[in-house]
Amino acid sequence: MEALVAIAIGTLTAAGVYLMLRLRTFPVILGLTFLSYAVNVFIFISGRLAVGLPPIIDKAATGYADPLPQALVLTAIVISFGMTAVIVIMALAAYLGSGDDRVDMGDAE
Amino acid sequence: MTLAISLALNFAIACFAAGLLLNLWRLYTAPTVPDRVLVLDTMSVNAVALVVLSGTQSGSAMNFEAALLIALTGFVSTVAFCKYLLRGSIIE
Amino acid sequence: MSLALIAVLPFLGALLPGFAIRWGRSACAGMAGLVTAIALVGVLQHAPAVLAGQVVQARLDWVPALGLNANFMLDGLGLIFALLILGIGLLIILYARFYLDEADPMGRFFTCLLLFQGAMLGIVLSDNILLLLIFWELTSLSSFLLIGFWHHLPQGRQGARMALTVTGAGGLAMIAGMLLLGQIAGSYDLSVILEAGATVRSSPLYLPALILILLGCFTKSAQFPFHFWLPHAMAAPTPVSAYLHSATMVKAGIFLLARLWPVLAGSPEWFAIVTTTGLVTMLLGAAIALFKDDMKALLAYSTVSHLGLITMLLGIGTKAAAVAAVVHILCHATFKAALFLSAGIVEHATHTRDLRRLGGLARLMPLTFALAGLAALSMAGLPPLNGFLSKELMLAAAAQTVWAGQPWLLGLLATLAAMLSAAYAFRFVVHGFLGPVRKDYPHAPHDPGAGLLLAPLVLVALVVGIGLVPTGLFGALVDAAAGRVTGGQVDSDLALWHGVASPALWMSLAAVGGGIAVLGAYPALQKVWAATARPDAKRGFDAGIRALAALARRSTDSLHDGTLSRSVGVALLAIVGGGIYAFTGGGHAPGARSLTPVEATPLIGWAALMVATAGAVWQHRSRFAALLLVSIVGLMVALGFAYFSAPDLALTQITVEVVTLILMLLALNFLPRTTPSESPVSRRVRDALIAGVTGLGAGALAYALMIRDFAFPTISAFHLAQSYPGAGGTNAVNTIIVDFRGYDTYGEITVLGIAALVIFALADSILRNPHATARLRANRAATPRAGGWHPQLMGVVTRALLPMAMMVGVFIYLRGHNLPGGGFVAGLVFAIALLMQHMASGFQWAQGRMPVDYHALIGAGVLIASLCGAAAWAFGLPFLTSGYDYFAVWPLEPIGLATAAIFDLGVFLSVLGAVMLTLASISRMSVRAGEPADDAAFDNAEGGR
Amino acid sequence: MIRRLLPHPGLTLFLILLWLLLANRPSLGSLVMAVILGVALPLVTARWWPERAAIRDWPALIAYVGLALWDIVIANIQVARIILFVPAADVRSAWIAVPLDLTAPEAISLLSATITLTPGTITADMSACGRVLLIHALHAPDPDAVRDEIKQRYEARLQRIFA
Amino acid sequence: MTHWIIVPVVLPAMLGALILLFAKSLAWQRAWSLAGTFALWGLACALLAFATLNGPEVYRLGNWPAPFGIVLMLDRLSGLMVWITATLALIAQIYAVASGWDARGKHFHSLWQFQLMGLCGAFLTGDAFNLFVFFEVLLIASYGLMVHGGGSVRTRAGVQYVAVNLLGSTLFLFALATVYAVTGTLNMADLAVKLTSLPAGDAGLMRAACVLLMLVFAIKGALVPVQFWLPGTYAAAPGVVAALFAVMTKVGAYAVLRFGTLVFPASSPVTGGLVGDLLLPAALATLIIGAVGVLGASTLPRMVAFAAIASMGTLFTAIAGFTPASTAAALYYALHATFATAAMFLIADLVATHRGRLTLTGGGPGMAGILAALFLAAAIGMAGMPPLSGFIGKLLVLQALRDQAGLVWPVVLITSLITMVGFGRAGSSLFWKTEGPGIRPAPWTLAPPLLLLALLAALTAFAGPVTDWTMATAAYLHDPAAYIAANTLYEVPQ
Amino acid sequence: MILLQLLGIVFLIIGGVFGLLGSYGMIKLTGPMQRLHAPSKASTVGVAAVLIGAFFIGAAGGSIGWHNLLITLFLLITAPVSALFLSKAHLFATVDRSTLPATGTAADWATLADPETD
Ligand code: NA
Ligand code: NA
Repeated sequence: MEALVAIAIGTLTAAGVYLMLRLRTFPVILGLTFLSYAVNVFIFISGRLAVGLPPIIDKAATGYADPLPQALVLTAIVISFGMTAVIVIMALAAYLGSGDDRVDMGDAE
Repeated sequence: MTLAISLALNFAIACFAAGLLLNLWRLYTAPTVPDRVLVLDTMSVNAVALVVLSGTQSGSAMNFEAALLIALTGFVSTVAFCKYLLRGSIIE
Repeated sequence: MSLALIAVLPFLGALLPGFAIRWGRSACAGMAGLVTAIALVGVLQHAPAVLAGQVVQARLDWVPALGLNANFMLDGLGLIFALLILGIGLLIILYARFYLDEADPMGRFFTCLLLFQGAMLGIVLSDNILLLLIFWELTSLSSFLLIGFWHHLPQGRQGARMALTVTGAGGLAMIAGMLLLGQIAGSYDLSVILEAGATVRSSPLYLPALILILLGCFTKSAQFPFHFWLPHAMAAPTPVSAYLHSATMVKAGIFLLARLWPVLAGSPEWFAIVTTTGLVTMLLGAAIALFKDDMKALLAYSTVSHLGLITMLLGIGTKAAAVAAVVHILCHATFKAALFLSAGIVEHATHTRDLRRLGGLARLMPLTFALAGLAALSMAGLPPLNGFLSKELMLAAAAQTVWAGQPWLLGLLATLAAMLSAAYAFRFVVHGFLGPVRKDYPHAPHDPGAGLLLAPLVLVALVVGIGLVPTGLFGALVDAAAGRVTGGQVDSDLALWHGVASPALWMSLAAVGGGIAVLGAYPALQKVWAATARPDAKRGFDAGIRALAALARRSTDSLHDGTLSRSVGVALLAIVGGGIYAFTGGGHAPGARSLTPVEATPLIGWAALMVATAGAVWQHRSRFAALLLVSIVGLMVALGFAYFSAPDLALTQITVEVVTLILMLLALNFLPRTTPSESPVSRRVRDALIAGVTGLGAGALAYALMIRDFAFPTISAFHLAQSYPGAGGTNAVNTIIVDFRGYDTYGEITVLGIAALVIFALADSILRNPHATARLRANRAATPRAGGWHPQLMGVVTRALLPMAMMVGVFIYLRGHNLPGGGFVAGLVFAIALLMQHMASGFQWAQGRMPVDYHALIGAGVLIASLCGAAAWAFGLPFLTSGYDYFAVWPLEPIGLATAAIFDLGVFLSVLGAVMLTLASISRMSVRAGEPADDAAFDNAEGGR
Repeated sequence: MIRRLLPHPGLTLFLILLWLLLANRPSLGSLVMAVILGVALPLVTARWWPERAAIRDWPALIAYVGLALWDIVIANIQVARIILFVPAADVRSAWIAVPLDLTAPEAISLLSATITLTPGTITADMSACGRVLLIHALHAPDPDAVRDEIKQRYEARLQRIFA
Repeated sequence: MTHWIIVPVVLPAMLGALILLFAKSLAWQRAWSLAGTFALWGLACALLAFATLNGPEVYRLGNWPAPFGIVLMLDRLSGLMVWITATLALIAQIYAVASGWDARGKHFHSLWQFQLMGLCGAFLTGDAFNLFVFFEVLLIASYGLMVHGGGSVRTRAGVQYVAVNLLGSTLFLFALATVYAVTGTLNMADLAVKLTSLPAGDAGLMRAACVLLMLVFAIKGALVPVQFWLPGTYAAAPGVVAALFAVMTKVGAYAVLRFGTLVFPASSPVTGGLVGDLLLPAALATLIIGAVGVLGASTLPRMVAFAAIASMGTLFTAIAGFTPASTAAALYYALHATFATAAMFLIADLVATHRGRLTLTGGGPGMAGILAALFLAAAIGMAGMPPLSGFIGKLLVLQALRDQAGLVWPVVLITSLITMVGFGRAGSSLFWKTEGPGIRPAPWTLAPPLLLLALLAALTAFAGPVTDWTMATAAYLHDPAAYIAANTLYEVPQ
Repeated sequence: MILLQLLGIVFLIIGGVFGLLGSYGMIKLTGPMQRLHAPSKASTVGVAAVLIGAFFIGAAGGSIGWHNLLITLFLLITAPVSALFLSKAHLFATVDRSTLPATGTAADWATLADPETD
C-alpha cells in the first residue's frame, strides 16, 4: 500500500500545483484544496500506515496506529478549512469589486 | 457457518466495490451534469455500505460514525449540488 | 567647555531658530549666532593649550561592542578647522540675516545651517573614525537640505540630489575604508590609528583601505572626476554657497586627507593617486572657471581648482608641501568666503550674476568693489595678500617634486594653474566691476547696508592682515596644525619675501603676468573654448541616474508585477531544488520496514481518487464539474483515513468536506461559472512540468518516510501510554487534541474564529461597495433559474432531520473522549444540520429564527476554552492542565468527566459559530443581490402563501 | 404546559428511539439521556417547525409504514428485473401527474417519499400550487393504472392518518 | 515556572473574544483594545527583564513533561520579540485610532488582538508544530487586517497574499511531518538533542526537511526568491496594518535564527553549515532586489515595501553569519528595522492621505514641514544613514561579516547608496516639487511616528547597553545547552 | 442464533446484489430520468439490506449493531429528497418539457414556473 499512498500524495500535490499556477482565482483555490489533501495525507503517513489498529485504547488491541500525526492532521484540516474560507471570500470580494476574477494584479501601476 | 458469513460479507463488499468502479465509469461517461451529481450520491451510498461491511468484517464499530456521517453529508451534498444547478444560490 | 558639548551644541541649538522665528527674524538669526558664538568661545578656551602643542580630549563610551565611541579631540589641525567652521559660520549667519528674503523660511534655514555646522564640527573634533563617519554622513544629509533650500527651483532640487548622491556614494566607500583601517590598526580611535602608520602602510589591506578612503575624500572635496557636483550646489542661497565652498563641506575631504596624512601618506600609491588627482583637478577647475560667465559658477570652479591644489600638496608627501596645504586651507577659506558674499551682494543689487551683463560696478558700489577686489587679488596670488603666501609655498613645493619622472613638469603645470587662477580672478574683477557703467540695470545698484557688508569686511581684513603679518597668531596656528599633519615639530617660515633666489618668486611672477595676458586674449580664447566640445557632466550624471532609475523600475516592475504564478512557480522550484540539494548532501539509507499488503477494495478507492483528481485537473475550467470531482476526492481521502485506522480523521474529513462544498457553491454562484482557456500550450506544459516535479518530490519523500522506521522512539508512545491513566480518555487522538496538545487546539479554534470574523468583515465591505452590489444584482438577473424555491418535501423532511442530526452531534461530542468524535466534529455536524435548515427554508426565514448570534458563539467558545485553561491557575497548575474524575448518580452507572470536556465544549461552540458565521456572511450577499424573503418554511406550507 | 414542553411529541418519541439506537447499549443512563435530548432538541428546533403535525391515527401510521416497507422490498425485485432483463430500448418510461386530495405538507411529503422509495416510481416535482405531484415511472405501459394505484393504495390511507 | 509566560497569548485571545462579545460601540472597542495592548506591553517589559535576569524559563502547558506536551519557552530572544511586538502594536494602535483606520471596516480591534496573540504565541512556543499553529493564527488575523476596509485592489492583493501563505503553510506541514517521521518528536529542544545522534542514513531526509522549514520562514521573511508577495501586499494593506506587519517579517527572521542556532546549528553533524551557506546569497539578493525596488518603485507604498524587503535582506545577511557577533548585529538590526519600517509606513500613510494619491511624481499639494521632517527622519532610518540606529546596525553587520567582506560589504554599501538615492528622489518630488501651502495633519496622528522615531533615537543613544545585551543574547543562542536544559526532557516510555 | 446468521447472510447477499444493480442500472439505462431510478432505490435498498444483514450478523455474534438501523433510517428518509432534487435538476436542464403531462391546475410544475414568484 505504501507505494499507492505515495503515488496518491504525489498526484494530489501535482494537481494542486498545476491548478495553483492557473490565472483565475477559482482554479487557484481548487489547487489549494488539492494541496491541502496532499499535505494532510502526508502528515498522516508520517505515523506510517496501519490497518485495523485505531488508536483507541482497548485491552484487546494488538497495537495502535500512531495517534499523534492523526491529531496533527485534525488541526491541519480545521485550519485549512478556515484558510480556504477566507481566500474564497477574498476572491469573491476581488471579483465583485472589479468584475474580473484574475489572480494577477498588474502591480506596477 | 462463519465461513458462509465471511463469504457473504466478501460477496457484499465485492458487489459494492464493483459498484464503485461502475460509478467511476459512469462519472467518466456521464451524459449530463445532473448525472454526475447522481454518481456522487450513489458513490456516497456505496461508501456507506463499504464502511459498514468492513466494520462488520473486522468486528469493529470504530467507523460507524463515519458511515452515519457519510450518509448525512452525502444527502446534504446532493441537495446542495442540485440547488446550485436549479437556483444558483443554494441558501436563498 | 567639554569637546563633546561643543560638538553637540549646534545640534541642540538647531532646535532654537525654529522656535525663535516667532519673535522675529533677528531673534531667529541671533539665536543661531548665539549658539555658534558659544561654541566658538568653547573652542577658543582650548586654543592656548592646543597652540602649546597639547591635544585636548574628551572620551565617552558609546558602543564599545562596535568600537564606536564618542571620543573627541582637539589639536592644531582640528583647531584651524573649528575656527574656520565657527568663525566663518558666525559671519555667514550675520550675512544671511540680511540676505534672505521675507518669504524665505528663515527658521528652517538656520536649523539646517546649524545641523550642517554641527556635522562639520563633529568631523574635525572626532577622535574615533566611526564617529567621524557619522558626522561625515551627516554633512551629506544636511548639505542636501541646504542646497535644496529653494526647492521650488528645479536647480535646487537637482543640485541637492546630485550632491547627496555623489558625496553619499563616497561616504559609503569611506565606511568600508574606515572599517578596514580600524581593522588593520586594531582600533577605531584616531589617536591609536595615528600612531600605527607603519603598520597600516605595510598591511595587505592598505591599498583597498586607501582607495576607499580616498574615494570618500575626493567625492566630498570635489576632486576630478567627482568635481561636477560642486558647481551645481551653488543653487543654494549664496550664504550657503559661501559656507560650503570656503570653510566646510568640500574642506571635509581635505581635512580627512590631512588628518590621516601621518597614517596613509608617504607611500608611492598615495603620491601617485593623490598628487595626480589634485593636479588634474586644479588645472581642469581653473580652465573651466575662466570661461564661466556666472559669477558664482566661476567661483565654484575656482573652488574646485583650489581644492585640487590643496590635494596635490597633501599628495606630494613632504613636510613643506603639507605646511603649504595647511596655509592654503586657511587662506582659501577667507578669500573664497569673501568672494561669494560679494557675489551675493552684487546679485542682490543687480539681479544678475552674469559677468557679461555686469560692468562698471566699481563706481556704483565702491565698497563692495573694494572688498571683492582685494579678495580676488588674493585669489590671484598677489602680494601682500594672504593668497600670495600660500601660492608661493605651493609653487615652491611643486618645483621640488619629481612627477611622472620629470623634475620640472609639476612645477610647470602648477605655474600654469596659477596663471589660469590669476586670469579668472582678474576677470571676476575686470568684467564685473571695471569698465563703463552699464545702463541696463533694473534698479540703480548701490552698496548694501552694514548688515551685508560686515561679514565680507571682516574676511577681507583677515585676507589683508594675514598677508601682512603672517607670523604671530597665524603662524602659531599653522605650526600647530602642520605639526599634527606631518607628525612632527614644524616651524613654518611664513613671509612675503623669500629673496630672488626662490624659484617660486619667478613662477609667481610668470603666473600673474600670464594671467593678465590671458585676460587680454580672453575674447579669442573664449571663441576657441566655445567651439570645443566638452562633456556635460550634469547631463551625463542626470542621464545616468535616470537610466539607472528606469532600469530599476523596469526590472522591479517586471519582476514584481503581481503575477501569482511567478511567485508560486519560483517558490516551488526553490522548494524542490533546495530540497534535492540538501538531501543529496547527506547520507541516506533506504527503509527496512515491512510493507502493508495491497487489498482490492482500497485499491478501487485509490483508483477513484486518482481518476477524480485527474478529472478535476482535466475539467477544471468547468468549475461545477471540478467541484463535484473534488468532492469525490474528499470522500476517498476520508475512506482512506477510515481504512488506515484513523476514524477521527475520517469523521472530520467527511464533515469538513461538505461544509467546504457549501462554501464553494455559495461563492461560485457569484463567480463566473467557467474558467476561460487563456494560457498557451507552452505555459501549460511548463506548469505541468513544475507540477510533475513537485508531485514527484512529494511522493518520493512520502515513500522514503513510509518505508522506514523512526530513528528514535516516538513521543506518541507516551500519549498512548498516558491517554487513559493520565488524561482520562481511551481515544488517544482526542486526548492529544484536548489535553496533551490542547494548546494547539486552542490556537486552532482561534484560527477558525478569526477566519469567520475576517469573512464577516469582508462580506460587510462587499455589501457596502455599490459596484459589488450592482454586480450581485446583475449576476442574479443573468443566471437562469428554475422555479420552485424551497420544495415542500425537503422542508418537511428537514423538520425531522434537524433534531436527528443535532442528536448525532451531541452523541459525537459526548463520546469523543473515549471513542471517535469530539467537539470539533460535533460542531460541524450541528452546523451541517443548521445549514440544511437554511437550504430548506432559505436564509432569511431560517436565519430570522436563529436564537443566538454567531459572533457570540465564537466569542463564548474562545472564552470558555481560555477560562477552562486558565482555571488550572487556581490550583497552581499551568494553563490547560486538565483533571478528571468519575461521578456516580444513582441509579446511573458512573460516568467519567474530564475538564477537557469543557474545553471541548469551547471547541464545539467556536467551530459552530465560525462555520455558521462564515456561511451566513456569504449567504447574506444573495439577499443583497435582490432575493426576496420567504415568509414560510417552504413552498406550499400551511399558513404560508 | 405540556404542549409547550413537547411541541412535537411524535418527534420526541422518535428521538428517544434514535438515541437508544445510537447508544447501541440499553442502559438506564442511555434512557435518561434519551429523554433529556428527546425533550430538549424539539424545543430547540421548534422555532423552525412552528406548526403542529396533526396525526389523527397513530396505529394507522405504523401500519402504513409497514406496508410501505413491504412494498419497497417486493417492488425492488421488479426493478431488478427491468434493469437486468428488459432491453434498454424496451423500457417504457412515463410521466404521470397525480392530483392530490391531501393538503397537509407532512402527508404530501410522506406520500412523495413512499412513491420514490417504492421502486419504479419517483416523485419528480410538484405543481407550483402544491396540488399535483409529478411522478416519473421507470416502466409503466399503463400510466393511469400507476396513478390510480398511488391514490388508492397510499393517498387514501394517508388521508385517514392525517387530519 | 511563572504563569505570566502564557499571558501574552491568553490576554489578547480573551480580549479579542470579549470585544467581540461585549464591546459593541467603537469607543468601547478602542478603550478595551488599547488598554489590553498597553497591559501587554507592560507585561512584555517585565518578561524581557525576567528572561534577562533569570535565563530561559519553560512553561509546560497542561502540565505534561517535555517533549510530550507543548512547552512555551521564555528566553532572551522570545522575550525580545514579544517586547518588539507589544511596543510596535501599542504605537501603531494609537495611530489606527487617531487616523480612524479602525473605523473603516468591521472587527478591527478583535483582529488586532488576535494578531498579537498569534505573534506572541509564535515567538514563545518551544514546539515546532505549535509554531505552525500560531503562524496560522497570526496569518489569518493578518489576512483580515490586510483587507480591512475592503476595495478591489486590496482584496485582490489579499488573494495573492493568502494564496502564497497557504502554499507556505502547506510546505510547513510537509516539513514538520518529515521531521516527525524521522525523529518522532516535535519539541524543539528535543529535536536539537536528537539531531546530534541521528543515524547517518536519515541525514539526507533531515537536511531536506531543514531546507523546507527554512523556506517556510523565508516566505514569511520575504527572502529572495520567495519575496514576490510582499510589495503588492504591503502596498495594498492599510498603512497602519503595513506598519504592524513590520514585525510579521521578523517572525520569519526569528524562526530562522531560532532553528539555525538551536536545531540546525553549524556544529550539527546533520546539517553543518547548510543554513548559513544557502541563506547568505539569498539574503544579499534580497538586499539588492529591495534597494533596486526602492529606486524603481512608482508609488510611495511600494517604495516603502521594497525598503522593507531591503531591510530584511540586511537582517538575513546578519543572521546568515551564524556567529555570536553576527547574531548580535542581527538582533540590534531587527530592533531598528522593525521600528524604522513601521515609522516609514505610518508616515507614508500620512503623506498619501494628504496627497490623495500614491504616485511618486511631483506636482502634488504642499506638505506640512513636520511631515517632511518625519519623512526625512524615517528615510534616514531606512537607508541606514546616521544619526539613526540603522547606521550603527549596518556597521555592526559589516563588522561581524568582515570575513566575507569581499562579497557582503559591496552589496550592503552599494544598496545603501541606491536606497538613499531612491529616497532622495522620492522625497524631493513629494515634498519639494509641490504646489500650494501645506496642511498640518492631526496632532495625534503624528505622535505614533514620532514615538517610533524616538525609539530609533533611543536605540542610537543607548546603543552601548543595547549591543551589550544583544551580544550576551547571541552568546546564549549559540550555546543552546541552557535552552535545552530548561526543557528538562524526559525519555520516551518503552 | 443460526437463524440470525442465516438472515444476515440472506440480507447481505440481497443487499450486495441490489447495490451492484443500482450502480449497473445507472450505466445501462438510457434516459436521464431512467438512470435516476436505479441508484435512488436499488442502491438505497441495497445498502439498507446490507446494514440490516450486518445487524443480524452482529446480533448473532453478541455485539448488536443497533446503530446500523439508524443509518438505514437515515438513508430511507433522505433518499426521496435527493431523488426529488435530482429529478428537478433533470426537469430544468435535460428533460424535453413537451413530454410532460399538464398539471391540470392553473399552476405549472414548480420547476418550470417563474423563478421569481414563490
Ligand atoms: Na418509487
Ligand atoms: Na441519498
